[in-house]
Amino acid sequence: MSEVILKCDRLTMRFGGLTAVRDFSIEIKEHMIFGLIGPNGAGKTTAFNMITGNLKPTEGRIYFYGQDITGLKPYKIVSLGMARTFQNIRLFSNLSVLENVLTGFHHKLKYNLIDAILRTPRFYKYESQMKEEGMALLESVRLADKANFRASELPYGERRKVEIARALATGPKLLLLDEPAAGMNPQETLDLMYFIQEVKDKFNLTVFLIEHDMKFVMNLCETIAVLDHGVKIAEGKPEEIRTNPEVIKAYLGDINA
Amino acid sequence: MLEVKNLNVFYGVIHAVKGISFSVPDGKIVTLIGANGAGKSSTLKAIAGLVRPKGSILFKGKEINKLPAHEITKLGIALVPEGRRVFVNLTILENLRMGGFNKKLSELEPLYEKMFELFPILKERAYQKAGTLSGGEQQMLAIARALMSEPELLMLDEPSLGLAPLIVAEVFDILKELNNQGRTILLVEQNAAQALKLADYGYVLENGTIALEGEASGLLENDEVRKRYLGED
Amino acid sequence: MNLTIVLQQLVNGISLGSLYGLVAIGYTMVYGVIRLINFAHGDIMMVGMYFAFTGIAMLFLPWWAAFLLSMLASALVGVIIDRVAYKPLRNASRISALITAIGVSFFLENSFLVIYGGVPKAFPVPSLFGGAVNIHGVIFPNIAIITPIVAIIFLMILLFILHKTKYGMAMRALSLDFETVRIMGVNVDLVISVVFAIGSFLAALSGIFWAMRYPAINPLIGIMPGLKAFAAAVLGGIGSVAGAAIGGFIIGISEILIVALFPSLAGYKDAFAFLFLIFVLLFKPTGIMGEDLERGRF
Amino acid sequence: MKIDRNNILTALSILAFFLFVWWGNHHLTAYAVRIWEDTLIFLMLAAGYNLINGVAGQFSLEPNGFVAIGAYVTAILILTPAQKESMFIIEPMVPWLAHLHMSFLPALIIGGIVTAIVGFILGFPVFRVRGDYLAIVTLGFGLTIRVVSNNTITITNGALGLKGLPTYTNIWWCAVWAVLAMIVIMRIVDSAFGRAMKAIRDDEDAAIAMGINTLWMKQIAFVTAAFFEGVGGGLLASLITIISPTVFTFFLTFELLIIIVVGGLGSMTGTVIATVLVVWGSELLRVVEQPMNIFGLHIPGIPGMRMVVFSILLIVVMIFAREGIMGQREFSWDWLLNKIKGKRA
Repeated sequence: MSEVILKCDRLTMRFGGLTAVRDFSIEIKEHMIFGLIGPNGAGKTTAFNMITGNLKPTEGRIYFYGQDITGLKPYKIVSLGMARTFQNIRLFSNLSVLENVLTGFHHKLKYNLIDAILRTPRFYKYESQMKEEGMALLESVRLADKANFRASELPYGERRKVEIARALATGPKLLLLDEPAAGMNPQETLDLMYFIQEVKDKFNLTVFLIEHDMKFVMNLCETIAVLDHGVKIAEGKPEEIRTNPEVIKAYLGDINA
Repeated sequence: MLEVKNLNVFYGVIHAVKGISFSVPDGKIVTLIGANGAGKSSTLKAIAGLVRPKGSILFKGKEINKLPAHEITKLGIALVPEGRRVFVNLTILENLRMGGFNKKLSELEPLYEKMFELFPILKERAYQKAGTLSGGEQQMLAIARALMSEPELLMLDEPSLGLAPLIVAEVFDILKELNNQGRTILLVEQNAAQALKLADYGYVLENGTIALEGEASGLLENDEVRKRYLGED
Repeated sequence: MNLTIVLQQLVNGISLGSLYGLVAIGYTMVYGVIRLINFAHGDIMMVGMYFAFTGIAMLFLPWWAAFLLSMLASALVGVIIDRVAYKPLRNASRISALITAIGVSFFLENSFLVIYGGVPKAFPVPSLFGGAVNIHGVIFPNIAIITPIVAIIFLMILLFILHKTKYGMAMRALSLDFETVRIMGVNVDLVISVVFAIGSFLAALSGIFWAMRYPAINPLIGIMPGLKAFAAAVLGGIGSVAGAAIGGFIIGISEILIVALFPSLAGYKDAFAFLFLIFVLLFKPTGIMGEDLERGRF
Repeated sequence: MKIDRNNILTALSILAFFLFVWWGNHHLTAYAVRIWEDTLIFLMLAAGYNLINGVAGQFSLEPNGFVAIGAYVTAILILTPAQKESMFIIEPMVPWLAHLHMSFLPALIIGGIVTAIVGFILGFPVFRVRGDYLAIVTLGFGLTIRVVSNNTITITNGALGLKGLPTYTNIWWCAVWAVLAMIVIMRIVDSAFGRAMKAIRDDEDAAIAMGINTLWMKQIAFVTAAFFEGVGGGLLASLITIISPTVFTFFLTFELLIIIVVGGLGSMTGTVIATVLVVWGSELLRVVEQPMNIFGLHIPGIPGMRMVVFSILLIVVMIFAREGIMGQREFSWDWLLNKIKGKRA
């Protein structure tokens, strides 16, 4: 029996009069790939933002490995072992690929400002150690040859991979991916699917993703939850979701016909 | 109706569209498909006058390449932009009013009626802010807004983007219906399967050039297309 | 302090507040459409003062003609500034536009310094605005009564334009989505010019009334009221015209009352608006009427 | 190996620079030395300003306020009790300050530290908001400093200001502090802290998602800038010997802004080049404000013209050459050596 890594307990988010997410509860177990689907504006990204600390839920609690993390600052949550990517890839466009990855190490920086200013041995030691680790990480996701490219110079598909690599640099146990396949063609999407699977195994991760591409979600995820108008209407294995009448009515339509 | 010849679009040093030529005949649905970054959106933006291209764009025999965007709209071309881009802080009625910006007041009333007939959901919520609509409803509004200028050519940029499969089917049904009413449509899509099922003629864009073109039904059968754009093995 | 003085101070505060409010509207509208804090906006106040001064004292025009021409000319200056300095930067980063706006502000201040010299000029106050009325033993300067009335009239006209005309609607739609407004068949550059014209017109109006209130003008006179008006715009929630007007009243009234209640703090009155601003930003970063800084609305 | 070589080259060029200072101090005219002093102080101010503005991307307009604080603190500390007693004629100075007196170096450092503390406190409210608001609040802060220095008569002597400051500042003080500031700031930029600052500049939300404490990084940049601006204020105070609430106006901030924009926001190399260009250019421009006789034609000087030219310069740079001289690039020894090798090959 594997441990529950993330538990959302009746999360609710209201913006003014609008309820974006209502009573959202899920449990994600270690080492699984969990998918969240639903129409645009159903509150998927809002749910993500609450979990990562970018939004403070109006009601409800979030537990990470049993620890209540509701309302913690995003950088605290990152250091606990949770990392995310964004819907529209958000790299640091003027930094190199390697530097992008290095920012992920920042929260566990082992030297302080004085070390940096005085250039102490500690600075050199950890700076080169970070660079080695960063290269090793890029190596393992097969991006090492792009290390010195500026992030903005890479093609779309690779930028997504760099964004995932950057998230991996924070040393996450749980990786949240917000529509990773958005804007990709079938070939790139397939590629990304293998990439995520590979990364998950290599880094021993749990993955929680939002996606629209049904093929992608159905093939990759072990459990899928469906959100509609801020409310979870279904949760289950891909085949259960595919045949769930309520999901078909609200979301899928008659795609199997 | 639309004749594009040797179109080039540059963003600084990036050459996004490299000398493509295609045409959209009266009353037909033509689709441009291709991967992200293939130059599909840039082509639409160039036609709409949002980016300054090199080459020639003839609309009903008139060169529109050098015209500002708002003049092009007045000539009868409307664009439903990628990501819908409805005016979230305006009501639905005001959004429609924006679409018919250059219409006389007397012309507006019947047009509203027409839109509400086509999209009943909009009527129910005419005085609500567009920001309160769901993604699918916003897409409907974006199409209705474009139709308010009574365009002869309707251009749509990735109308299926980010929508539930259910809604995508609905949107494509509406496009079919509009076409049946005689509207000429230029459709840009990544969802190649559905776009080709709908369209009469298709062009496949790759890295800013046209890699393939032909009758949509023929493209659907094409092995290359099936493999690369329909995700079939 | 007795009731008469309180009343007098209140009228005084409302009058000052409406001047801030008129300037704040320009900040808020320009920010609403092009997401730019137009640093030069306060200087347009000064431009309006000098134009009116030139009209009356140098061209010997009747005051109403001088005032009207000054406001129109200032509106034109606003439009030219946008066309020359800001329009080329529409697609640039916001920081570039902001730096340019600072450049424009500096340019206006110093070119007026070059043209008119640094010595303060006495602003000729028409007799209509110069006197005072006695209501039940309380003396109110005419200017203090006329100012808010004029301000409210113009505010009403503006709100009508924004909510009842199609160009007003286009202004509300513009908030950073130029492209979509453009493909609706709207001449966006024209709409932006109108926004600058309205904002500058109102700033000049405010400047003229300011000059009649404190009738010595110099090329740097717009900086302080401009900044306070900006504080008012933020206080009211930037992007909201009604909010800007309310913010103006709040800043104006509290400034007057604080000086009246704590005369020992009078020297600090110019710093007050910023403490207020910092305070607002600390506790309600989006201002009173504002909900979301990234979403403009009027 | 490579790092050692670069360090040696850097050390050698700093040595060369100090040799130039030593030579200049003996051979240049007093006027030229004075402008070099200005240049070096401005270099320090601009480098700090570029850290917060260019590297961390936080558009702040704080310099004139911070420079004023540093100048006042230093001035109060280096004036003798006797001087203070004779100068404070409206109201006497508060006793605990009136008897305080120390030498230049501790006075400068305290000036820097006080400014840094003010910056640290100011940082909390202003960094709660992003972007444009920072600009306006910091601008307002500069004006507030002026209002405060005008009114706290028992500390600053109000509008009368402080006069007859001892002239400690010379080219050596300026050179040592400028080099120190450059080293400290460039080392911050070239470390994990600088990377985090640049990350914030490029995409703040993504930086937050990387686990970067963005407020803290902004504060490091802001407080570092404040410290050097405070010290720069102290150096300026002792250089011009008279300070009053109207000395450090927004024009100072404006000049620094031009420097970092012309040099290229975020590039320290650009800052060095642009400081020299702008400070010396500004001196040359004084010509337009002086009366001239050209072919017997008398052209009167036009006060304020220099600033008009400056503002047009800034606008033109923003419109036509937004990247400035260096963009975000930096000079590096590797680049130079490759260049030289390339030419030989």
